[in-house]
Amino acid sequence: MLDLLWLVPVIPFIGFLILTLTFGKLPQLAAGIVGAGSIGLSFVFAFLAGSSFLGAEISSYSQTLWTWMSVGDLEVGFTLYLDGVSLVMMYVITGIGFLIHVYATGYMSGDPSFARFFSYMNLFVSAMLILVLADNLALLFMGWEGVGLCSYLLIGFWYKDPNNGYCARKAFVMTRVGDAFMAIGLFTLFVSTGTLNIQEAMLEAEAQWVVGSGVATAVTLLLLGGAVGKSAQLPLQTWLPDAMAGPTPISALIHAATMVTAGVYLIARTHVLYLLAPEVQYLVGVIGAITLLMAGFTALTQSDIKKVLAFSTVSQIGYMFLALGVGAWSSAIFHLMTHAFFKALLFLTAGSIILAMHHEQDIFKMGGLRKDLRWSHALFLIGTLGLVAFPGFSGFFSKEEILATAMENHDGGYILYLAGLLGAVMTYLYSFRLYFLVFYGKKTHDGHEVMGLHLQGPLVLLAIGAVFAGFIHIPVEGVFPEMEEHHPSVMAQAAMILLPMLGGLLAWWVFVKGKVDTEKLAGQGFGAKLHRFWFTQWGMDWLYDKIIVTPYTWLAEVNKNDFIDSIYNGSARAVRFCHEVMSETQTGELRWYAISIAYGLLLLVVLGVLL
Amino acid sequence: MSVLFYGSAIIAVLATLLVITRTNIVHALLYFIVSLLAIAVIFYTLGAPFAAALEIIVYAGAIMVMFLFVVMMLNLGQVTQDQEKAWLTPSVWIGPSIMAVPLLVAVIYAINLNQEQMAHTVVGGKEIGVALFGPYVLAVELASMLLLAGLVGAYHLARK
Amino acid sequence: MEMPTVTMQVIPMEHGLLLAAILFIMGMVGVLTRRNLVFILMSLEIMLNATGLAFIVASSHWGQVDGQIMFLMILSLAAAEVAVALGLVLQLFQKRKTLDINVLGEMKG
Amino acid sequence: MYSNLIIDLMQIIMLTISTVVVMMTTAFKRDHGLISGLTVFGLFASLLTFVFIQPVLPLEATQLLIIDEYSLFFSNLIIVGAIGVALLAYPYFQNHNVQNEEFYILLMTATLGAVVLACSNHFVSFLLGMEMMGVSLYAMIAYPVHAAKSAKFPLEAGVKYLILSALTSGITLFGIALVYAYIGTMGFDEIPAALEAAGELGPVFLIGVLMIVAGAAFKLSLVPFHIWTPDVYEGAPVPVTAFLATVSKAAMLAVTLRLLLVSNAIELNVVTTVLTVMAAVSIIFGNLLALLQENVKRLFAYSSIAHLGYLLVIIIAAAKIPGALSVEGVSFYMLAYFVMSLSGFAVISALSNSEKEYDQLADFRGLFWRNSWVSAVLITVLLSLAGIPLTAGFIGKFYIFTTGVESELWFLLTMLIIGSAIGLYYYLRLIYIMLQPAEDDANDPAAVSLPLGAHAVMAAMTAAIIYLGVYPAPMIDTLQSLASAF
Repeated sequence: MLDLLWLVPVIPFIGFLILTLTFGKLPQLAAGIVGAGSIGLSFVFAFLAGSSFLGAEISSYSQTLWTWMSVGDLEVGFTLYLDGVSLVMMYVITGIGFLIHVYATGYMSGDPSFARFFSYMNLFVSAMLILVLADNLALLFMGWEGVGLCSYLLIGFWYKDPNNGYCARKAFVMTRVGDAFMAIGLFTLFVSTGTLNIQEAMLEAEAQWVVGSGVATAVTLLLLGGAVGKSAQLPLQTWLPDAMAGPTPISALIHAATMVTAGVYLIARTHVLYLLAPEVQYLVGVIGAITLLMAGFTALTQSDIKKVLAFSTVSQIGYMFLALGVGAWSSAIFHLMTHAFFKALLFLTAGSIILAMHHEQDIFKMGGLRKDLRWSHALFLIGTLGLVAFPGFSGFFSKEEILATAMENHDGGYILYLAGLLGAVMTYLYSFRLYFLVFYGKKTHDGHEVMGLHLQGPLVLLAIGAVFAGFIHIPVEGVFPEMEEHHPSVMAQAAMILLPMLGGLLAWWVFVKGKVDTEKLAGQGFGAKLHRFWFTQWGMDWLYDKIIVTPYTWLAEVNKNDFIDSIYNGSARAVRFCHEVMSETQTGELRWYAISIAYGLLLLVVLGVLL
Repeated sequence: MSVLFYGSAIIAVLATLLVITRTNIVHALLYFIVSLLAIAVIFYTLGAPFAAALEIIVYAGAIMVMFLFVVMMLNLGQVTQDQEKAWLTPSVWIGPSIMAVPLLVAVIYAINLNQEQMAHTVVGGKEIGVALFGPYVLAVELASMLLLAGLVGAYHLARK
Repeated sequence: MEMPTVTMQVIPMEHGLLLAAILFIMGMVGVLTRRNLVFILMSLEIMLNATGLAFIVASSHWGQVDGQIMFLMILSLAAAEVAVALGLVLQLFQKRKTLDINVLGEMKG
Repeated sequence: MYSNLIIDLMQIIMLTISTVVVMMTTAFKRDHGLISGLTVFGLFASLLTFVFIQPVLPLEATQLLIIDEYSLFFSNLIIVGAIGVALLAYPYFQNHNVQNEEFYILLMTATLGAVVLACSNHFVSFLLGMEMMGVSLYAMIAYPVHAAKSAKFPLEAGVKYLILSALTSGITLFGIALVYAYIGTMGFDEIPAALEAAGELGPVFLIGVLMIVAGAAFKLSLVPFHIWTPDVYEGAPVPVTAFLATVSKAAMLAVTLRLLLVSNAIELNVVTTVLTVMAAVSIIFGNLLALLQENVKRLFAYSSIAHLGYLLVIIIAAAKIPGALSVEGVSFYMLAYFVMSLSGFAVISALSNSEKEYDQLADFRGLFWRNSWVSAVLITVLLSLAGIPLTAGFIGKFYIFTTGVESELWFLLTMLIIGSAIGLYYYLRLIYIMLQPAEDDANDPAAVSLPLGAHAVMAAMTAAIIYLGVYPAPMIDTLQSLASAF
């Protein structure tokens, strides 16, 4: 069954082709069947291939579809590579992707561009699968760029609203900054190891590079740049909240479950390099820690339900980065998987709530919905419990693994651990704030649950996953170096479990009991400043303004014929000038043409005589 | 023989010079024919009597007559001659002529005069015929297609 | 291919080539200086004829027929080319009532 | 021997027979549809004869022509191009009320000339092939000259091409004469031995070679012999422009590469220097000239100058790397360029007819929203020309890089990068214009009913661009076997 692996990325691509080549003329039912069905089929093949991979007890499997090109000594193939990590990723992408597709057939029903939506979605899944199954750097980069393109297309899906176009462009440009670093990183890796094959490159690097050497540091830093851009970590995180402009299933699929975790996957895939550059690896953890705290605080101040979830995604990916930073590779992948379940559940349930509220997304205009939206309430609660890592829910197992490893890590891991613990408190606080604001309190609007098997069905399955995914054992032993078992003391464990719950209590106290007037607190004095500081992502926008925009405008002010500008403008002008001079030679006069040919001949003959 | 060669060469050069400087088309054509006849003589001195005959028959006899025919048909008379006089100002011809000098010098240098004299052999019509229908038979066939292309093209373009 | 026949008298190949080169360049100068299409065509014929001469010179130097065959091909080329070219001359005169090539300058840039 | 000879020459014989059949049919019954159908049929028949030729390769058909894997590849390419041109020509000339049938005879003779050129192994066949193509093209370019309302300036383009082409073929011929005078042979493969016999290289020989190079450079539109290209491309009817951009270039390139490699001329210092200068200048001039061009046909003309410059890099590399890789690279790039050009001109042709050509940039504004299919084809072509991955153009560029790096042509590679960067600008500019919202529909090329033949050409060529970009390995294998000819 393993030789069916190639069908996994190909079937969604065929779905994309069918949906595209019919130019949107396919009826909605057929488009839905093709769109969701292709992912379902892909999942079936992924399952078949995956189970025989696990049954075969091999550490990896490659399948060459064809040799793309072999020019001179270089040979690049379309080769798929399956091991424990890509297996997990493949399951997450096809499985959760399928559920989201089914949900989307209900959510998007009636949209005039229904088929276009699913064609982008299928293309995205195909590109994402190529990204995780790629055997060589070229293919990986192609998948990487492919998902970026689809993300751009899908954020700007409702292109008639210019704001959506702006958000799409912002996301595209910001991830592009990261991609540029990553492309240089991949190229450097290729040049210094002499191979495009990822596994070979890892072996070569291990054999050639010295720990902490310049090339290791440079390559890992550059790759980190790409990962940070794609996974919305500091300092390139600001695009993700804006990406919420797209339809909600997109947010669930791309901006929660799959694409944004590509950065985590990239670092896990190249973990050998990071082991050779310990400083950069620690930097990964630090970035994760700061990001998770910052995003947690920001989530606390948001009023848009999707933006709260977006910041919580940024925060949870911060946990994964933290795990990578302390060498808990498998925990990072584990958390990636559990997060995919509960975050997709939360987004899709939020989508149901938004549908029920007639496209209202402001949580302050919701409230008391637990009676009207029974289904959504139950599902959202399960998702929230998963998110806050409530004992017994999936998030609990993965997050605890991360924190335990961080605590035991001796090289500065303790600070990361504390940050993670504080973040856990914040997670309770903002999650339950969201939950209480939406479902408790005074009822201001009537909501009517939109029902349907293709809406609630996937949600129930996701909820089951959000509860039980923690018990899944991910088969990554052969991929990552052995980790010693961590057995934190009972006290530490209790602290890890109970302390964050205080955040939940606080939320209950504030938002249900109404003991503190949050509006008043945030409206004046120090509270207002703090609120603004948190709301603006710890002043990131302000910082950007100060660090980049102000000096830039200052430079522009100081020097009217701005230096940098004049390089760009100057070279553009020079090129244009050359063009005009050249154009003058095309006079249209036959005699001049003949003379120019004669001069050409003269030139050649003189050269021939002289040389 | 060498007298014949060098004499004809001088005539050919002078006649050609007159061709490119005349303003009357018919005069120019006549000078061209003179030049062609002189070259035919050169062919003969070089031992290529068959080529000499063809030069006269095809070039002078057919191609030049074709020119003459078009000139007559278009009735290019005095007007053209005046026009040509006006166009052929020194400013027009000096540039190309000066450019021609280094080209000529380079070619003369390359040709590298005063090498030892070599014998020439006469290659007559028979040998050419044998070659044409031996190793070069394909060339003959292809030349026929070339002429066909010329024929069809001319037929189409010359139509009113 | 070698054709052992009557050996003739002695004119250095270089002199023949020189004559061809002079005629060729004169033809080229003609192409560059004239504005009347018929004169340009005549100058092109001068150039072609000069190359024919060069081939005959070379073939007589090597005592081969190949050069003469090439001359024949050039002859047929000249005929075909002139036929098509004169067709264009007729069209030009019909459309513009002139043979001045300077009227053909509408496309540029 | 003769039976083999006939099989060997089957393609050429078939083309000749088809030409005669088309001409005879024209004499008896003038019917545009019938004649164009016959032409396509005849070309197809000639194409298919390669099945019979393949097993007996390689064989010299007299001293004039050599039929081997290499020349067969290029002849097939040429005939495919001619079929494409014939398919484009039918709808284009449909509203041309003057007799159209001669066009197809000329197309056949031009194709025959191109095939002869690609197969030639001797200067006599070189001359005949080149001129058969040239003479037919003079008339093809000026073909719509009779029409009261013709789309462009066929007369101007025809006269320009005629005079300049005759001038350069005179130069080429004189060069051949000088080479012949020096070494006493006109067969390509006899040149090295004859040169050895002649002793040291004389300047006559060098000047002769350079004059031949000049003639080839003219047909390949390399700077400084490029100057005819934009005007003739613009003035000729689109199908003929397509022929000029594809068939004529492929044939000339095939023979030039063979001549350079077989005669070892590529190893002459002078030749590499001259080619290097030509390549660098062509890349820069071509791209600069295309930069702000408002006419799409001229834009393609200038970009073809640049692309032939790129191609020249691989040829120059042959001086230092094994000729086989160079042959492989040149063939692939030419194939890619062939497919892209044909597809691009098919788009213009699909929107045009002999009375009105839509070739201004403004005509393409918003085309994507009016006719997504046609503009999708053009976008594919432009992306491929720009060398974006997963298109044929990318693999072609990759060859240039690989061969350039292996033979350490750093200067030319720098030029290539600069040129590609400028190129990206004007290719993307055209794409951008097509994606802009349409303004008014008064000047709407998509309103012209799109002809089936043009669709077929566009579909086939686009498929080829993507196929060659995604799965080039089989083609690369085929091309590797071509090199056995050298």
